[in-house]
Amino acid sequence: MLEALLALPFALALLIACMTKASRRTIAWTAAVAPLGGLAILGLITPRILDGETVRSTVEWVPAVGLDLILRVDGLGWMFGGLVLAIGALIVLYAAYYLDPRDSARRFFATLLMFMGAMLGLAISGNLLQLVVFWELTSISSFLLIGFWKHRHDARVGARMALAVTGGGGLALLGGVVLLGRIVGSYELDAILAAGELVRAHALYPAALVLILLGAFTKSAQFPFSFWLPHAMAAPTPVSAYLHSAAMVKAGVFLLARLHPTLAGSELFAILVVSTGAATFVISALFAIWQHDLKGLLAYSTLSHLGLITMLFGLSAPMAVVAGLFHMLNHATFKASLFMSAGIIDHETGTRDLRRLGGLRKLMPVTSALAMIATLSMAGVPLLNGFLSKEMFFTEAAAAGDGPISDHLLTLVATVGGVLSMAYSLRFLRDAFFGDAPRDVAINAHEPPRFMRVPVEILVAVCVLVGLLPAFTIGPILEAGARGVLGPDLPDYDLAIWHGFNLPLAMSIVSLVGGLLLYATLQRRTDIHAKQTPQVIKTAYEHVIHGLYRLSCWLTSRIENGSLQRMMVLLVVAVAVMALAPFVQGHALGAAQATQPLPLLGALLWVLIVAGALGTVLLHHQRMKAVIVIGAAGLGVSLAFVVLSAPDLALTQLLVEIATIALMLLAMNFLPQVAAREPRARRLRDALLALAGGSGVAVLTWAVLTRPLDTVAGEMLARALPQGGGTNVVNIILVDFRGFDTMGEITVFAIAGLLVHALLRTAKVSPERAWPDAMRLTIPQVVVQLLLPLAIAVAVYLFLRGHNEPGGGFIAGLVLAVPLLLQYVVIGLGRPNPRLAARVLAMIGIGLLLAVGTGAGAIAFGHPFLTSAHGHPALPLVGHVPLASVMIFDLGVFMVVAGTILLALLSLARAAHPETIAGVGDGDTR
Amino acid sequence: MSPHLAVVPVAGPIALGAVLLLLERFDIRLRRALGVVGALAWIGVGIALVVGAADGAVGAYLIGDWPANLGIALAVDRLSALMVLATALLGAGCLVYACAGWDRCAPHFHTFFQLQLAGLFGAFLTGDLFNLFVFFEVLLIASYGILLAGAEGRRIHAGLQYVAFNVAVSVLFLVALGLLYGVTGTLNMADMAERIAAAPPADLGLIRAAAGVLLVVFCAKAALFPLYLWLPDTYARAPAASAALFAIMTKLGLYSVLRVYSVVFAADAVADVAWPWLLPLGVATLLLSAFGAVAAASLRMLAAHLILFSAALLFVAFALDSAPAVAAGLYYLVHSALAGGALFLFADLVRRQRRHRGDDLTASEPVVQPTLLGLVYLVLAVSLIGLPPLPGFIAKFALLAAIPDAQAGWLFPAVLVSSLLVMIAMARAGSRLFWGDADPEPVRGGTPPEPARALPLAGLFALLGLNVAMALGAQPVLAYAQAAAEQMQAPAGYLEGIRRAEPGRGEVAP
Amino acid sequence: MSADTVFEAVVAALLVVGGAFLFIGSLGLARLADIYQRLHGPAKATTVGIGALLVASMARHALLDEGVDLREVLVTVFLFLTAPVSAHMLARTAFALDPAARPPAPGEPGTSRSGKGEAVTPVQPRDDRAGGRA
Amino acid sequence: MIDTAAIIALCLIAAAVLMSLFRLLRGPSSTDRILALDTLYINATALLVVIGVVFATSTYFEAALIIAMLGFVSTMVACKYVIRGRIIE
Amino acid sequence: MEIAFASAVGVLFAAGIYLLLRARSFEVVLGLTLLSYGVNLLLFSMGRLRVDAPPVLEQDVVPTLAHYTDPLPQALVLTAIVISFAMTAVLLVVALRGRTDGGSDHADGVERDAAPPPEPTDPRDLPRHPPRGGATEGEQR
Amino acid sequence: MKRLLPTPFISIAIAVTWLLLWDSLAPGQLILAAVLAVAIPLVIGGMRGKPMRLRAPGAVLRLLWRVGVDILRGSIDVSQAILGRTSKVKPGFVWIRLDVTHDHAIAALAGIITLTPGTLSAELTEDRGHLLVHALDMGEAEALAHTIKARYESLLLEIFR
Ligand code: NA
Ligand code: NA
Repeated sequence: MLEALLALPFALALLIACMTKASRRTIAWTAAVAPLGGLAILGLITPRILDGETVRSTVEWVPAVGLDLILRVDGLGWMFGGLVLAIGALIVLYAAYYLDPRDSARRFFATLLMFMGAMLGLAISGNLLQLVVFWELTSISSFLLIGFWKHRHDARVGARMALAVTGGGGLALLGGVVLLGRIVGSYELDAILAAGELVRAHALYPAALVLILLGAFTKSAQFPFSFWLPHAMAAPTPVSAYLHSAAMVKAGVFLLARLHPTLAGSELFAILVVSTGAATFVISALFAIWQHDLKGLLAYSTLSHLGLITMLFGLSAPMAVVAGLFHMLNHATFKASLFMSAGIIDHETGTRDLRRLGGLRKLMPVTSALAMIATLSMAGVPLLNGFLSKEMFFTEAAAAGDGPISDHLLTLVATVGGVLSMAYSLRFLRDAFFGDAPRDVAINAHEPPRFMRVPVEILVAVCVLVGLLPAFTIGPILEAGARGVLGPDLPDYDLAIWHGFNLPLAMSIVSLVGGLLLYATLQRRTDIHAKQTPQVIKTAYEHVIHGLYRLSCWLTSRIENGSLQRMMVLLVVAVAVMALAPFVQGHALGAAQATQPLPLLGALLWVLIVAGALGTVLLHHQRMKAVIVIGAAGLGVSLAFVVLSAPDLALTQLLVEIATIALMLLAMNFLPQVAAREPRARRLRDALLALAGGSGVAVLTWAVLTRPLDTVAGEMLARALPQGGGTNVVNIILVDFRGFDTMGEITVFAIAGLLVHALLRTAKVSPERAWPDAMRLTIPQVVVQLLLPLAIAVAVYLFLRGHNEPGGGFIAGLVLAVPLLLQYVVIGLGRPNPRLAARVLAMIGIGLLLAVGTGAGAIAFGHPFLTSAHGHPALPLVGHVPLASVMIFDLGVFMVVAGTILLALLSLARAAHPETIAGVGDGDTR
Repeated sequence: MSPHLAVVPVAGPIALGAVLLLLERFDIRLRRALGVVGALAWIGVGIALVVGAADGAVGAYLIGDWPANLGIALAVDRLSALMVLATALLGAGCLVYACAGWDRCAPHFHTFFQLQLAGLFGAFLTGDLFNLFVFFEVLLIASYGILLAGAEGRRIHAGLQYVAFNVAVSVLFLVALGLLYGVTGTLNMADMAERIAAAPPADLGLIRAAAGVLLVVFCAKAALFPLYLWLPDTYARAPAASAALFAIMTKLGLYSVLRVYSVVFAADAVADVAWPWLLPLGVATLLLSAFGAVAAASLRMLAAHLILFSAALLFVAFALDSAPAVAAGLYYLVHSALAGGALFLFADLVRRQRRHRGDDLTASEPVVQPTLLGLVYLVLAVSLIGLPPLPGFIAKFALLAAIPDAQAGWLFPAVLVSSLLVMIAMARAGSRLFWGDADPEPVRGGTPPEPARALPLAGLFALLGLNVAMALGAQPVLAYAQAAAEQMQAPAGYLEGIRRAEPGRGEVAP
Repeated sequence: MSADTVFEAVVAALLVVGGAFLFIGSLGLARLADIYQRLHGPAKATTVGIGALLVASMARHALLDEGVDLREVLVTVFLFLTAPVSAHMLARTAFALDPAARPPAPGEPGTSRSGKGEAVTPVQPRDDRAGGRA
Repeated sequence: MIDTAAIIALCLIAAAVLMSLFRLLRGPSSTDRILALDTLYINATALLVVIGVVFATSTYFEAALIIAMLGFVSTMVACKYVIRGRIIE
Repeated sequence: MEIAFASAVGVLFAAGIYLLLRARSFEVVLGLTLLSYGVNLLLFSMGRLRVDAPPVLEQDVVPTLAHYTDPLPQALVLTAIVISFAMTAVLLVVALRGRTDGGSDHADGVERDAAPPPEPTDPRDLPRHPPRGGATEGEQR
Repeated sequence: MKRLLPTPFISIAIAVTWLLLWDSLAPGQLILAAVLAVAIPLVIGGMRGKPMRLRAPGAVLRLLWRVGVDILRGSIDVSQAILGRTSKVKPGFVWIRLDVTHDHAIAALAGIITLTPGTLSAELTEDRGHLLVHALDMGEAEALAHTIKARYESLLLEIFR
């Protein structure tokens, strides 16, 4: 049943969101089902609640983190939920008439119901985390509701401000709740409410308290977070009436009530809550006097009353809690009706400016009468509900003698606040309903449609009824609510109008008379209409937000300046730090063992490599030279591989070297031939970094080289021939032991070729220099044409030999590709050949498929991927031929390598004439 | 379940990529259909792997039927299976989105896409450090492919930085691998872990230095302060589907940190080599990325910073090095990859519906479908800020709950304040995109933008739906994440799983 | 002196001679005055040098009772095929960088001789500055 | 005897490498540098042959073969670049 | 030998890092090429330095690490060479496209710090000696 | 036959290269050599050059002998030039009018000139009528040109008839 209660608004919100074709009226009626249905369900459990029972229901959601959907209706939840639904029902009715035909009723009601559901969920949450969930949902939906008139700048600003403040508070609340849950060991409300002593004694209590209060204060717009509420008045009036008087802003004080048993009772709590409440109470009341906007005045008044309620919860005495809850209800009724009246006035006159309004009692007598009653209730005039709770407030303020805050001070604050409340109520009354007729507005103002006024009438009737007969009307509800907070501590109290002549009554009288005098004085001595209230905090907020934005931009642009050099420097520095750290921490570099003498060849290659590297650095501005010089370093590296027993590496490095030089020069034709020097300071810095990096690497390398090695490779050597079927162990590792690496490697290679092709196919690139007509190279041509077939034979040889001697698919692919490159260099590409690219692409694709297919073939035979098979079948004439499945794999490698290099080189060669190498898939892509 | 399933996510996409390359001369619809069928198949495989790994067994698949330390072993545990599934899900969404038209503009797109998936899957599955490097390279170069194919102008420059930086990082990767091999004599992670545990004290300095270099490598890929500078521009300029898929690439860096520093460097003597650095740097990244989000001038830039933000939060989670924190992190990882990816797709939709303003967060030009896109944005924003009830909240809460008391004092404020900043940024962005004034002087002429078609929306909604599903089904996912985290915290099981794997072939012939 | 010793001596001599020619070739590269002269060094002495070394190598294999490894003939063949092409291209490169150094061909404008056949264009040794400005 | 001769040959080749290196770094023209690189490749071939003699192995034959066959490709490419800018036409 | 080897690797790294930190894309490519030489040597040397022990099995020689050098790093380096070649190709082409698309060969896409080098009239004729007095090379014709 | 072996000389070269590479005359290798000799020229198709016909095998041998001798002889001269005082060297260019017209013959001549120490073929005119030769020690230009034509070109004319 509770699930249905909670699900109803959300389900209807979803339904309304889908009702694209429905009329406004249908939508409004559908929306009304939510609060009415909810009230009906709530009514069903009312007897149990009034008996003091707590109704529970649990739906598991994320038990792993203690986040379950626990619905728990006790007196407080019942009271608050009922308030939310009852006011909600009236708002729906009111809004049905309020909304302009241009407004999207669908969007409005869907969001409104979502909000309603969130509020309801908040009220009946039995799990604090879940409460946070609904809490934030109210922030989100209120953001959408405040910004409902999205075309209005003030609405957008107001919505963002509300979200920033209340949403931020929600995050703080989350933090507080997590801490609370950590202290208690559970997020379930029952457990937390039962653990008050434990919580208050815990070291994390202050942090948790402050975080939770941040949540409550921001939501209830307590000082200094109050500024968002007046700006939220840009919302449509039903929203203001609902969110900003009855429901959302009450969430904060509701939370104070909800967690009262756990959090209250410490000095810290009292000081924080009372002082915040008191400050809000007085300052907002003072500001309210000078508001010229009807809704603005009501907003500040709301702040003031929320301050009052907050103060009451801060006082912590059981009776103060009762008073707080009572005022919560009363405030909801009179303030909601006032907002609705304000909406009617706005609706009919077209303005909410008190300076232009006046004499409305003549134009719309009924509405005026209703509003005036509500205003008097707000002012705390006897016989109305506002008087009763304010009287209780005065009592508690005056009686708070044993608290940390002096009761005299509180008495004074309460009285001053009362005086100010009276004063702004009077201003509201006089400026709106008395005096001259409205100025500069549409004067055909009259009573609103009948049913638009009904909600106001109901609410005002409640004000009067409760004011006259509190014990009969509100008594049981209040008691149930108070029992929900206080449980067995519920005090005896008397909801009578007359308690005899006592201090609170005196304070009331002082308030009313003082307010009257104050207003009269202000009215006579100053021009209220001319004064603008300072918006210190709002301005401060704007400064903060703007400053935050500026700070963010500044910080981000300073850090993310788009410089590759900075990225690289940071990378180098990071590595240096991380590599150095262990040795700074005291680890030894390790003991060196005896080293080998440097052979003559070693010294020679050292010179070659070092000269090549340094020469490249020195000549890097003149790029052509640098490319040639770097070739020497590459040659040195290749020869080092030769000397150090790595023939396969030497071959590969040599061939790659040749291809790299070709690639660089092909690309350099499109790049500047020279580069400017950079500033000296930067060069010096980089040189130092380079020196540090280089020496670091050298030391680490040396440290590894001079220690013993125990590697898995020994077993590879042992298994290579019997199980791998070949004698070139490097090749067997490549195609068998670590064939998976090779598969990835040719994938990389293939992608590189495809990418080069993709990048150059559609690009319009032009060389840096223009050249005269082509030249013929007769003599080289003859040689190259002779060389190519021979080189192919060599490639086949290297491919076949690879498993036993240096060679293999990769090297063979290079040996095929490089002479082809030479062919193109010397003879040229000839006529454009669109099918060339297609063939090369197919070569790459088939190569990849061959490699993967070999692997998959093993699976077909029930072996793991890439398991090799080899044998020596006898062929006629030829004899025993060593055949291995890895040869197919290697063939794939060969095809990918040759295809890719050709594709890359051809793409580059044809870069200036994309039409000649394009061809594949062009029909699709352009 | 066939044991060969483990290799399918690698071999399958490579084969499919090759087939798609061979099919380029045919109608693009054929390639789209095949690609999507493939993507769905990888999801199926991912699910099967997750189901298979759910019991906590570590499945070692010996490629080439060699012992794990001689050949390359794939290792399927809960974590890697989860990552494969997440990648497959994100990939399918992105691919469907890309099929709406971008794949026409980018040559070889479908091949690149499948190969990128292969790289990601391979990196998640491999149990060999050098093989990890290889798959890093596969996915990187494939990512250059889907980033740069069809690119022009500024995107090329962003790509240049991305490529150059990553090539430099790859060099460092090799340095670290070399040093580790030089000291331990093996490349298999489990084998290396055992050898490191038994390493003489004299070797510890070198091992720690290599581990430090490796950490820089992973952190650069995962975009941790101060190594994240390459990310925002690259991601913000990437084509939508690529950027969306990139959302998982930073996560791969994080995965690698988690995997390598939980398994390989688990021995007491080296256990503290990574985490102490990551916590403060993660927090710094968290705050800076949040500031960056506030400062973002375009939706894609915002999205890029949110990717950073999520990575930072993950660093914090993983650095806490406790099962609940890691579990929260893993849940968040999957969620943020899906949501971040969806945001990039969404930004692209916005861009296409606003002719002049693109996805700039400046003065407004209305989108064609304000309600639809507005709702999508709302869901995305709620999810990414970490507001309830979407997974971002659950993850953030779970993380906060997992922060030990000792660190709560500074981590709580950091997480909460940065979340607030992100919220401000997203509220600002959303209200500017959807609530702005109409352009005072709307530019006329040209064909008006069209509403989004079904295909891209399907891709986007798939990701959104997964996100919502992650909230609804948070319990099983979180429970799985918790189990995965516990598995990571107890690497002995992983080592045992690899050690137990026996090749089918006999012993060395005498 | 046995035949083997003589054979060994020949091999050794070939090795030294080969090395020497390589040295001389590179020395020419380093010493000679202009690019056209420098081209001669490596293009020739190296070819001879490597030829000698390869013969030595083949002989050495024969000495080790591995039979004559004819494969090394291929190295020589390929070198002899490619070295002239390199030199040819390098000469043309030098001309491209310094067109003034190229004597006009018979029949080309600027020639003093009427394409009678053997035309000799005396060329003074060029110093570095003039020889190559790139 | 052969070993001694081989060592002498190695020394001579080493000197050749150094002189080529000198020309490579000194230039002055691009042609000189390309020529120097070409010479370095030839010296490398010689080196491989002599190493084969010293180690009494033919493992390095392929490397020598490749340099002899394809070492001049770099030269050709670089020359073509200097002459024509566009290596492949 | 170990010191010489390590120092050569160090020099390659230092030169590579210096060029990597330059502003222009082509220099970055050169730097990465040198770095890849360095890292290939480093990776290779992790099987330790052995002369005349190539891992090509010979008959009658027991296949153990006592007789052959460690083949595994060699296989790794082969993979690394291939990958770095692929990356170099991609980087070069991206640099080329950056230049033709954006008009700048600066790695950041925009000119920073220094004015773009003026193009010599004939780029083959470059000054032999860097000019003194702080002028950039390109200013010399 | 012509379709199967469009360039017989190249096919022979392939077969010989193959057998040299394997250093073997096993039946299997012979078969493979034959297969490759046929297959490779067919595969490379458009990229193969003009067919080349060698006549007068005796002339080929004589040419090889002459070149070999000249290489050895010239090497010593060049060595002296390099080792001696380089300022004494009197280098120079000479254009040689060609009588051979076949590309292969021209290439062979150019190669021989370059391989023979002391001379270097630097350029071929576009019409392939003249070859520019650079001589390290010029001596008498006319004599040099004459020597080249007489010693090599005449034999080449015989071979590439
Ligand atoms: Na191999
Ligand atoms: Na390289």
